[in-house]
Amino acid sequence: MSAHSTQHGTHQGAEFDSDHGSNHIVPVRVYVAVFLTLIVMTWVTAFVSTVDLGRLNVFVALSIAIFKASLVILFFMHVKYGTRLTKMIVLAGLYWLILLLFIAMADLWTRTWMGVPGR
Amino acid sequence: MITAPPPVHVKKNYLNEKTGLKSWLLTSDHKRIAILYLIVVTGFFALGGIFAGLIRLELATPAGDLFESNQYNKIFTMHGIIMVFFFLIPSIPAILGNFLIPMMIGAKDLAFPRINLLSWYIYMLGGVFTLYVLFTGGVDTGWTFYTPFSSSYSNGYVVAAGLGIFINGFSAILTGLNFIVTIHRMRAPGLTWFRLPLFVWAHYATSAIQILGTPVIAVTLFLLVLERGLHIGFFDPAYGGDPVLFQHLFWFYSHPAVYIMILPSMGVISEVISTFSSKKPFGYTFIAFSSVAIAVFGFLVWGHHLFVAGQSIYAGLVFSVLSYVVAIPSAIKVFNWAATMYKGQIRMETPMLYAIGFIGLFTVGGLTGVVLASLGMDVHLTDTYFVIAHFHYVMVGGALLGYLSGLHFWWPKMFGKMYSDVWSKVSAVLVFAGFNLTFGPQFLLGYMGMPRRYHVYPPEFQVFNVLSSAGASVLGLGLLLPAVYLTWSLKYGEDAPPNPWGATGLEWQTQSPPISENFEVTPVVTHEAYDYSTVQEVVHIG
Amino acid sequence: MNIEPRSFQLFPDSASNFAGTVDGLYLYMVLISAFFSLLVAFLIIFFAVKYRKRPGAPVPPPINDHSIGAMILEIAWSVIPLGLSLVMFAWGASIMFTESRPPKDALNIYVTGKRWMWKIQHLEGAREINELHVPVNRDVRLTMTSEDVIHDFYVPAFRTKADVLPGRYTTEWFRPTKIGDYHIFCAEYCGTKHSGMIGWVHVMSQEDYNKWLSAGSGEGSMAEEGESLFRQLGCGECHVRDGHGRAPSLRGAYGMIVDLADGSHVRFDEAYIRESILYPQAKIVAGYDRIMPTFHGLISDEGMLKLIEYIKSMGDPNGMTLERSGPNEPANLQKTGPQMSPESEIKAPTTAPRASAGTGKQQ
Amino acid sequence: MASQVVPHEHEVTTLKHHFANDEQQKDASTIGMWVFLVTEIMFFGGLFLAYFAYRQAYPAAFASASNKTNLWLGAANTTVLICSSLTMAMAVHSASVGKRKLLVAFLVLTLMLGGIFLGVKAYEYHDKWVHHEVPGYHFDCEGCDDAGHAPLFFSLYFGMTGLHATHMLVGFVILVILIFQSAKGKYTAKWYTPIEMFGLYWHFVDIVWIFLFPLLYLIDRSKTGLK
Repeated sequence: MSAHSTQHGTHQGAEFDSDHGSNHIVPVRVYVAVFLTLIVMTWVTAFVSTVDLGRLNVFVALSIAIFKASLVILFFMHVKYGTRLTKMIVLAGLYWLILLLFIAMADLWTRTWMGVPGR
Repeated sequence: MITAPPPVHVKKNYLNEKTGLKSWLLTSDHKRIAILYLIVVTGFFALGGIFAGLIRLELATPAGDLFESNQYNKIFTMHGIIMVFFFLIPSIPAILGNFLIPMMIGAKDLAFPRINLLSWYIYMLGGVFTLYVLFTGGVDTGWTFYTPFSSSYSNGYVVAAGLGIFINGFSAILTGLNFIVTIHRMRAPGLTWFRLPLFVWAHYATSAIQILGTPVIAVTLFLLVLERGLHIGFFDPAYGGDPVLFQHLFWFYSHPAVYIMILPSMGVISEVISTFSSKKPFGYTFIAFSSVAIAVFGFLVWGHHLFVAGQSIYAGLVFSVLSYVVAIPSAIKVFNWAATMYKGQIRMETPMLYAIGFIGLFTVGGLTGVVLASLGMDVHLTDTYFVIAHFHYVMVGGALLGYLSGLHFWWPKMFGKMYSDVWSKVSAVLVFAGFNLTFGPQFLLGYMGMPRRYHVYPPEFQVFNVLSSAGASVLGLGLLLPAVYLTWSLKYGEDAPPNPWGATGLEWQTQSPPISENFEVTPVVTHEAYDYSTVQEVVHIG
Repeated sequence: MNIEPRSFQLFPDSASNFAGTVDGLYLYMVLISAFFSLLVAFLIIFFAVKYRKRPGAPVPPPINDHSIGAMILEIAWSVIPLGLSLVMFAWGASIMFTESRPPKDALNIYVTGKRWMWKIQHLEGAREINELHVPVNRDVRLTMTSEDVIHDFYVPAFRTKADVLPGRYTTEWFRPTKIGDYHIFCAEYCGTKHSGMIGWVHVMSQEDYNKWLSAGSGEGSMAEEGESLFRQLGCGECHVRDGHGRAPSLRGAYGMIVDLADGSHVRFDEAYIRESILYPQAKIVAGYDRIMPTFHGLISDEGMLKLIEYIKSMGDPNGMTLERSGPNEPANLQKTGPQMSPESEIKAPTTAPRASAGTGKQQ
Repeated sequence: MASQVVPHEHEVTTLKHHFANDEQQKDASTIGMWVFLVTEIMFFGGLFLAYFAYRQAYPAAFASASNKTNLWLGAANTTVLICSSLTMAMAVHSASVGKRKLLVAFLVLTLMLGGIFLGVKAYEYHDKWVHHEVPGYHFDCEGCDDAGHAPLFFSLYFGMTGLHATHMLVGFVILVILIFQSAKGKYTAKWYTPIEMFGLYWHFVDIVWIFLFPLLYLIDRSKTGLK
């Protein structure tokens, strides 16, 4: 691709994707609401853990933690108002974390299936 | 009327604009940082090459004549660490990538120039740690640092070596981060994703792997250092720790790392094959997306390093079938390169010689990888010289030849000097011949069952080892030549025109060597990629 | 018995049931690889020569790579290689599956990897270092563990290898098909003498093997030594044979699925025996409380293998009947703590068992 | 033509030479910061894998060892860290509306809350040291089930919380620098990117603790109840 240099001085920066709200001002009441939810959920998860739900304990604790984390990501970290690219990067990061955890754990879960030590 | 010969008007460029050590060591110009990397990475490559020579010397005889077992183990470990972490991973992204990506997308510099300089200093700090390890006693764990040997039984400098690679990892992370943001946000107007050169696509995929993979080896080495230094047992079998977990964490990064090493070379080869065939790469979108596919699928296959390591066979099945899927994008690339040459106007310049060598050797390397990906075959062949031959065919035949092809292709642009065609072609042939003689016989050694990392071996393997050592000397000579004629060209080479090879990239639109801001005015891209009809420059006939 | 050094070989001996299929797969792969390598090499060299730059020739017009033909080409050279490689996958997977399922009646041999030597124990009590005598045409199953780092028991002539992990048992099996001597290599880097950790497999006819076995060391079989160790450590006090003791009876337990206190299940195999001896409270059987003391650091790896062999032999009816030490054994339940006897299998306690985890006292 | 805003004499242009305009520069920083946070996610991801692997292998050891940690202190500590996350968000908010005093106040508050958090952690570490629960240093998990595997839990406990604390210390250093700079008025409503980037980093450190708290403190608490 050849390019001819442009005469006019200003040049338009690389085009961005549709929404670019990097300096969106989030109202304070949203922060306070998210904050209170996080505090409540912390104490909820602490109490729930003292109730014996057997295997379910793990899932309850993790789903509460995931909910709290998504609150922080979306509101405190402005990803809800950020560019589509930022959202993609966040999702890619979480997806690769899940990749690492589940594929490696797949080996640990299936180690005893064959019934032969070490296979 | 004799007029004084016109004063030799030395063009202002990024090399002579500012001078003095300070202007180099505190530069934020991506081109100068690339030159800094070139010097240091070449130094480490030479060091790693010396160790390779010592290994081949030792293995010429079955008995351990040259070194003690302990010394030999430290030598092959240092060869591994230096070549993998200090040459193969940084070589093309940090040198050619740093220099060319801003120019290829019409930008003045990378998104974060000071972070770019920081990543060079981090690379140097990692290098200092590794040299400290080298000069004070070495480490004998192999570049894979498997526990519990590395954490409780090795008497080498495992902690210092681990920290060296831990630090070096951040240099790669920062380079990857810089490239991703630059490619996303700083393309020239009119430069859509599908007008980008394939070199940029390849580096985008490489940076994604660096960002997603390198932190995992950082944490793995962090745990290893904790376990060995503070006796906090993460992988210690005495506490019920699982050494196979270390291997999972290690290979989660280290397999995608081999794609970090090969993808930039693939980018270079796409550029070189297209330029010297004067043809748009056949299946541009296929080659571009196969880079991204390699980056994504590359993270799903690390378990093929653990087939016999005590991993469950069911996990092995999954990893084996996924390893075959990840081989397909590489096959697509090779076939598309061949199709690019169809009906082209092919000029056999030095970069093209290395590119042809790359395609041939990388195909053999890739196919032997497909051989190792099958469970039944891997049981016999893993940890033997077959694996050594496989990954040298991909790393030396692939990544190194890609690096040399790129270096010879963009040398005129980087330094404004042409190098000797004759000597560079001689060196290409020597490297190709020496390489095949070194690593070809190792496939046969591998099937015979000679294990890797053996200081002493049974006498029936000697014939192949002697052949391999002979080949190593030819390869060594072939690799020394570029150091000679390239540095020679800096002073005595003829001046290079802006576009000596008739290429179509934006980097060829500006002078060689370029000015600090790359372009007087940011170019606007109006044509499709690789449009050779628009190239009018005089073409250098070697 | 020294083996005379071999001369040059181009291809390894094939001396096991796996060698045939593995070599067949290898031949298939070499043919496929050769075909594609030569195809690509021929293409690029042919194009380089045929379409070399003629001076003054115009720039070649770009080929439309979005045409139907181009698409078919792209799909073809994706699907065909994938198809060929999936055959490799399936063939290799089937080999690996057979290698992962040792036959039930295989001759069981225990291998212990220790830095830079292989210690091999036969059931009949014979013990060897870096030597493995096996009968020809008989399935042999190796149960292996390591005392320190990761090793790998690799016999190129049998085309099999398996890592030998510390803290775990791994299995490898083969059926030697050709009498002769074959290399053993350690194929996982294990330190200074990694290249010295080698040995020989001697495949012998059945008669020679029986002769060798009987001429072997006079000690009792592993099961007998395991049984004496079992008594010395006082295991019999809780693991009473008839099941009324404070611990589950081990008779006939080997190979069964056991229900655990936390509701999960585990197979009563070598790994579970070893884990419960070293970390007794990790997987407590349902209905029993956590009173078993740990023997961590008190039993050598060979001693552990002997105990396992004894526990295995308790169950199978056609195994050696060990009734002589059965019910008429004097009940000595009030004895507390395992007697410390300097028997070679019991190592000096590196970590003295603390009172809290002592036997049966705290309730 | 919009009235030309004459830049004040001290309002130095913060636009770097290689960016087209402020918009592009701010956007690039945000993306660069998020790419860095992805590397942090994978960095902690490796530790989480080790945690899940060993918890799946030795549930009894992990349950009893986890019950030796103080549940309520952990919950209180989580609350402290969430408060510091709120004050950080408020700091970013006040920077975006140009209130300099409020910005400095919230940054100082964030620093103090972080300090309280690390103080509690130091106390917990000392408490574990006294009870010989540090693996490798005459480790003795008093009354633990499956004490043989307990060191693995505590290795992970110290590994994960130690790495988290290190990230907080790095955060403190940057926070102190930011406090001085914002006190001097370096950040205006038009350009406060460093504050926002540090905000992202701080919230990330908070998210890591949001996961660490349940995973390390709340395993099978039903057995020991509210002790």
